[in-house]
Amino acid sequence: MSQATAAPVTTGPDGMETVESFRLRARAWLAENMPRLPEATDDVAPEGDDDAAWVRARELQRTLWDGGFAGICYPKQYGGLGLSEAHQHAFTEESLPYEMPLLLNVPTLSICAPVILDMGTEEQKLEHLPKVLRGDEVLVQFLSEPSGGSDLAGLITRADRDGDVFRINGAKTWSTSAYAADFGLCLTRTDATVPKHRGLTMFLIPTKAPGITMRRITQVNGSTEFCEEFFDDLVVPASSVVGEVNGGWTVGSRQLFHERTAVGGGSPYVSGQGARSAGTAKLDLAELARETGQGDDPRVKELVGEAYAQEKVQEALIGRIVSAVEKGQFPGPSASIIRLFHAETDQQHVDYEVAIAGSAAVTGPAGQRSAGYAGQHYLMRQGASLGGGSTEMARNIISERILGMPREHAADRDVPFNEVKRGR
Amino acid sequence: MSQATAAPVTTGPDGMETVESFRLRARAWLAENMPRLPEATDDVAPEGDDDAAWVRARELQRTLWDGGFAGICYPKQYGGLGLSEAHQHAFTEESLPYEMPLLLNVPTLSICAPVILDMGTEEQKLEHLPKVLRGDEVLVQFLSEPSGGSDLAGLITRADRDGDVFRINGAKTWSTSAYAADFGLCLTRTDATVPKHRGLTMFLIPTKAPGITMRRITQVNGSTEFCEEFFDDLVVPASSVVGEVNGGWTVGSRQLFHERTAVGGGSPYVSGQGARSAGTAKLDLAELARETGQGDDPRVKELVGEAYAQEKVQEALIGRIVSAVEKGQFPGPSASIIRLFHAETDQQHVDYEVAIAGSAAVTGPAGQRSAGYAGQHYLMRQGASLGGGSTEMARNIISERILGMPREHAADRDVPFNEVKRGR
Amino acid sequence: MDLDLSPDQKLFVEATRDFIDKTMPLTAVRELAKRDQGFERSWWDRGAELGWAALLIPEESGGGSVSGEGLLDLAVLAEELGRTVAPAPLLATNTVIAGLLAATDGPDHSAELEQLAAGELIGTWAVYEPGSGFTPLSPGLTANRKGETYVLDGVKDRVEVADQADLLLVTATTDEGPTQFLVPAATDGVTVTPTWSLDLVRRFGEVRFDGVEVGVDAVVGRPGAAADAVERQLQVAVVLQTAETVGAIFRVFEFTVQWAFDRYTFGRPLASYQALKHRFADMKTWAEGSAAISLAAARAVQAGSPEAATLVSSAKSYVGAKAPQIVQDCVQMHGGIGVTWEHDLHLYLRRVTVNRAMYGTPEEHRRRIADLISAEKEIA
Amino acid sequence: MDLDLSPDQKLFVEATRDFIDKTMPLTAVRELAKRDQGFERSWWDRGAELGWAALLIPEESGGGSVSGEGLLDLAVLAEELGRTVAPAPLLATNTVIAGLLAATDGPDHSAELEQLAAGELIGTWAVYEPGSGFTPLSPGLTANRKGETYVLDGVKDRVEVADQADLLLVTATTDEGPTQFLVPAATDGVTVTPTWSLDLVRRFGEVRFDGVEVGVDAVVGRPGAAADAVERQLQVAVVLQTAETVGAIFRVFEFTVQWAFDRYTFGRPLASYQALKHRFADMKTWAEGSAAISLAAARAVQAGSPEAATLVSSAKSYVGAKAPQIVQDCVQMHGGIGVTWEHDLHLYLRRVTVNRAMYGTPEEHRRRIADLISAEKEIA
Repeated sequence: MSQATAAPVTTGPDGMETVESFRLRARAWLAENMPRLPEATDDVAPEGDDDAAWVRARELQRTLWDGGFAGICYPKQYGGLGLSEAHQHAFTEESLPYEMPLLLNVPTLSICAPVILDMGTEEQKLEHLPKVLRGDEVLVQFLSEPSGGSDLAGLITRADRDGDVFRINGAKTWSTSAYAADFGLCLTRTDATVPKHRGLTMFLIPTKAPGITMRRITQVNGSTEFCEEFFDDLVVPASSVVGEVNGGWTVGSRQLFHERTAVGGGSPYVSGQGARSAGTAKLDLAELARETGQGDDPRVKELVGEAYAQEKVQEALIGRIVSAVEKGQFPGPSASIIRLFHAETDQQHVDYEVAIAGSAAVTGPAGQRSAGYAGQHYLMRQGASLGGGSTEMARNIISERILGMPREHAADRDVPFNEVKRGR
Repeated sequence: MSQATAAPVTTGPDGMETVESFRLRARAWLAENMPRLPEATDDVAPEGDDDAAWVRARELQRTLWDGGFAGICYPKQYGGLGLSEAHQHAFTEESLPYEMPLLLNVPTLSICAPVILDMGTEEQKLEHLPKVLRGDEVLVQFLSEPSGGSDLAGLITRADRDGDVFRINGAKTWSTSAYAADFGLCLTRTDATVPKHRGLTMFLIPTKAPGITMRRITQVNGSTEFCEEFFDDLVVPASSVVGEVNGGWTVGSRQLFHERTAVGGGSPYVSGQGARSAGTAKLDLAELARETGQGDDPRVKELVGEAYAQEKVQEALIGRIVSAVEKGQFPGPSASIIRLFHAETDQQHVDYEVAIAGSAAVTGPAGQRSAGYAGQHYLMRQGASLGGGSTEMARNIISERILGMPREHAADRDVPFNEVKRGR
Repeated sequence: MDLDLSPDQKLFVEATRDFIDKTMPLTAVRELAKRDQGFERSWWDRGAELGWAALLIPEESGGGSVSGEGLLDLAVLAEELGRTVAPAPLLATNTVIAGLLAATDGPDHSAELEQLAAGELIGTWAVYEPGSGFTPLSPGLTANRKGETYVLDGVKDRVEVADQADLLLVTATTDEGPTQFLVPAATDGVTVTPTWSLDLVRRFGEVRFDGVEVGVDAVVGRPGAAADAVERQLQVAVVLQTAETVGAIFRVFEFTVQWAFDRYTFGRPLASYQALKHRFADMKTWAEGSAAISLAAARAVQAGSPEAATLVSSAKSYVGAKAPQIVQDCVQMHGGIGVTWEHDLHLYLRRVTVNRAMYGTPEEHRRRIADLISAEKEIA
Repeated sequence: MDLDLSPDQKLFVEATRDFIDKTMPLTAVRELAKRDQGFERSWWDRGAELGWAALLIPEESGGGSVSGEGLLDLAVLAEELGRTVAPAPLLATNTVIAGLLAATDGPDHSAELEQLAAGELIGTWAVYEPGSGFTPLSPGLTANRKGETYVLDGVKDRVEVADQADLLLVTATTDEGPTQFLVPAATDGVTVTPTWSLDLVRRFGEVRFDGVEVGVDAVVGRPGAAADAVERQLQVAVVLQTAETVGAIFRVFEFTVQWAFDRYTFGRPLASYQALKHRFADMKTWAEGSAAISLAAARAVQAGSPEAATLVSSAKSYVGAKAPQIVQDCVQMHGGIGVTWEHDLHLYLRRVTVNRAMYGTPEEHRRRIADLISAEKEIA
């Protein structure tokens, strides 16, 4: 790996390298150091089934690190470049033709590490962030629980103080790629005698510690990227608390903000951009139309054009909202707008895949590329409106926290957690 | 007018004329006595602007009465025929090519008169129902209020007892064709010190009485079929109460049931079937496609076919629900299902009118027939989800009273009406 | 979802439900998903004993219905099978039976009909061709007359239950026009290749015909005159398909409503949230509409009504589009667990998605409706 | 809805809003609705004094923008006019200006350009023809060369502000191919007939050309080479149209949210009902998406980006479809009063419905996108 020395560095009046200079340097460096993306294949291996992919992702991130292109928007003191979102954006654009460590984007680079950056102790930042940017540490979120759903703060996994340590007992689920991770941000209940938001604590825990049992969840498309974990008297030191004891909701809220931003496609902390694996990549509708002999059919052309427009709107909307939140023109919860839009765009796309593929979406030669994916994608259609906080929650947030409408009646508000009614 | 004597009457084992016999008699009588529908014209006069239409409707109803075909499902003792819905349905089918008193269907024949039939005193029934069936009396509903909306029971028009009479003060709105009516069912508040449903009383009041001022409402498409009324110390006798004093909600609920059924298209009390005037009739989408040169366009064909299917589903659904409610297989509130479906069908149709008409929907030769109506219809698109109880209320009813889901929190439940919070 | 079943039909439903509960619960479906074949032949034999392939056939030909209206009985049965996404070749076999019964003016196929009715043979309709949508009357597969035989050349795909079918009802183009042939799958030159299917137990395959020789007695009806039988087959297929779909969505809706009552969030059941209640109200409305049109279509086909063609396509247009939408919304109501393999929702989602696509998509049926009503207008 | 206006642009917005508040409130629009003409010429004169027809024109040609990016300034202005459904011929005149500026390789039209900029002349694009959709490059109207003149024959309809336009930019077919002509409305043989319009103040008309003779200097650009200018005109028209629509929906959304807070039912404000809250959330999301894509398209056209064509059509596809949906949903939130003549909602609904339909429907722009990206692929 060579440091990119070919292109010269030009700095602006603020002493920061100009975006254009950075872009040119990135372009030269990427061409020299990163592998180009392979041609699309017929391989339909669902996500998470290929553990070698994780080794590869860590290697690619290490290459970025060695080349001086890791963590563009992370501060310098924690191993990043300390540059702006515009730099990040330029780099992402240049990186599209290359293989990038996309598996690390969610949640490691765009959710967990930013939370540590925002809320961690100086020790935690110095310990974990450089490792993350070097590809040495993969992070995961332990948030949702089997009995949970949208009501994150209603979680029941307990962490009981025992002298200098905490003992964690309970279960978590829907932790993306937990099997491949080193550390996890785990939200627990440390006080059940106060209303739910006030008795939570966030821990950063090692995932391979004794006391954790992990099981992979199989999804309808065969993907096993999510895990379920059972904590049986897991012992962690008090120094692993992120934020304050019983102040976990503040940390969790920050985490949700980063998650919404990332799911909506607006995170500035990513390494490259794109679907994590070929099996879940959106089909090119124009291509699908041609393959199924409908390239000139006006009704199919309308679907192709509409879906294309929707994606352009999504791009423009992300730019608008991210910039407005950054500048304080819009409130932070506005990230929910891009989260909601993401679901609409994704679901419209898969609906059109199915509509264009017709009966080829449901049966055909084994491993067929385009049309057959449509049916597979359709099985996971709701993923886009469930993962990363449901669209129902996003609509609550938009109406209540952006438009200021009255909040939904919560039967557990201001009620000590151990007195709240729960379902079967 | 001649009594239909051409076709013989065949009766079934229950002594009732068979449906087939009734149908044949109706067919012969209609051909002899009712005017055939004129060819469609370019006349776009919006509803309610032509008072002569009301004279005509009363005449046509009188013709039905004289011929022995008025009030097919009304009991004999009040001037009806006492026959079944199957008879009604057969007659309606036979009547389609003829001019019928469609203006009388809503609310006179299908909502108000059935309420009198269900809840009126024997005197009220004997006094009003034969007149209604003879075309001598047109009825109207005075229900909604300017400050109202979906919360019908929250109305504020007062009726104060004063010896043997009541004095009514307040205002009503959205009364269909009130300007052409003789009597109105008027729901009022007679006790404001009890929760809202318990202090209401229904009156049957003359519309031309002193103390009533009427104003016609102009809608966005130019129609003036609705009115607004102001009651200024209108005096009515206690004998005009329908149902019990302070028992008005029971009567009103019955009225809403008949309204939902009628709006959904399932009332057995109508004289004929169809749109009330040419200007609001749905466009024939296949015809519109041909007129705009798109008869062979596959995308337009899909819209035509989908809308056709939707209408067939609506027909089948009405049959299913009406029959099931009648037989007690489904609860009464199921009428809300056809009410909701009606809105979906209507709105899909007008959306497709606009989509097919394209730019011809928004400008073109004055008075142009098809394409130009599309834009006009589009202005009244929400009429289908507002009139006859909003679709939001229908969805509440379906989820709460059919599926048994918890009722929406009502801030005014069990609160004396005069202590309920109201908006600006 | 016929609310007015006859007492005999009600007994039939009970017996069917009982049989399915015992022999084909969802756990059994999941087991079959792992096997090479989507169902066991012996299970279909038992279904045939219960009359599942005899309902359309007149009593004098060895058949017999429950109510005197065999197609309505079949629809009731399809609905029950839909409630547990059972893998039976009900549609495939009965569509072939309907075709044979419709085309009585050609060679005698009563022997095959009897064997189909008895479950000894399984039939299927080979009508789709690679790269085409549902265009049954313009097959690319050719059948060339050579003396007392026809030689078939071409490829069919999306052939339901191809791996287990004994008899293929094949649409072909002859000099006389579109013609159907009844071809034993074991005939020389016929090659069946199983293909991937979205449904875990309803399998499809590709069938190649390389110089397949069949006698002139393999023709169904008269050569060149397949149109009426093809229309009949389509109508029967769609009636059974939409009935099955209706069974599936009612079952999914039932357990999702229950879930909404049982599941609490923020101290309240899901069923108490207005935004969700309204979506349940929409689903209920769409499900009732689906049941209504599906039954209306079945009745029209049973009665041979002139409206049958447009009603069948209306049913497919509506049910085919709404059913996947309802099931996806039910997935949404379940949250993350709704997209796991272990939850049963995807079994239903697969089935209704397959049913959406096969025997004409909703879009194809909408264009068909437009053609049908425009043809009507020209006649009138 | 550009969130990053320059200080000069902010002043421009304030001045515009002030001018419109004083001279064209909704009450004034309602008054104009009753008149024969949708706006008064003197009012447009005042707009022209404020630079409304000069923003696209370089300073050296007598024009001048606010920010140096004239199209973005115009879009800001269009949005302000959209907030009060004002009747200005902003799009019509500026589209003609854009066309004249784009076609500099033909006869000199700088005199007309100056008069348009000064408000002395009103221009409009005569591009639609009876019975056709938006197909600007295949006009049926013909222009036959006769010595130093062309003779124009044909009919245009859906011509914006036809009754008040002085200059018609006409698409025609010549022997050389699609060609545009700048024709004074007063030319012999030109007949303008006002037509019915859904918008109360934005009027349209039909324009007949019966043997209309114009000099060769009436050609805009080179004969047969109209394609580039037509594309430019379309892009400018759609940018102004979607900007105006965005202004309208933001205004409608604002007062509908306020209504939801003020209106009580069952003792609670409408804004407290979750089913309604979720619909407001959807509307907010769609409105922000509309603002974002409309601005992205304007910027791309301003910059002459290669993406301009697809972004413009993306904007039209999205905004054209979502805006009427948002306004109808706002009508629903208002209840019955929302469909009365006296409520202002229908003024907005008319405008966005007209904007949906003109200069290519969303459906037409979707097909255009498909063609554009397929052409790109072929090149690549």
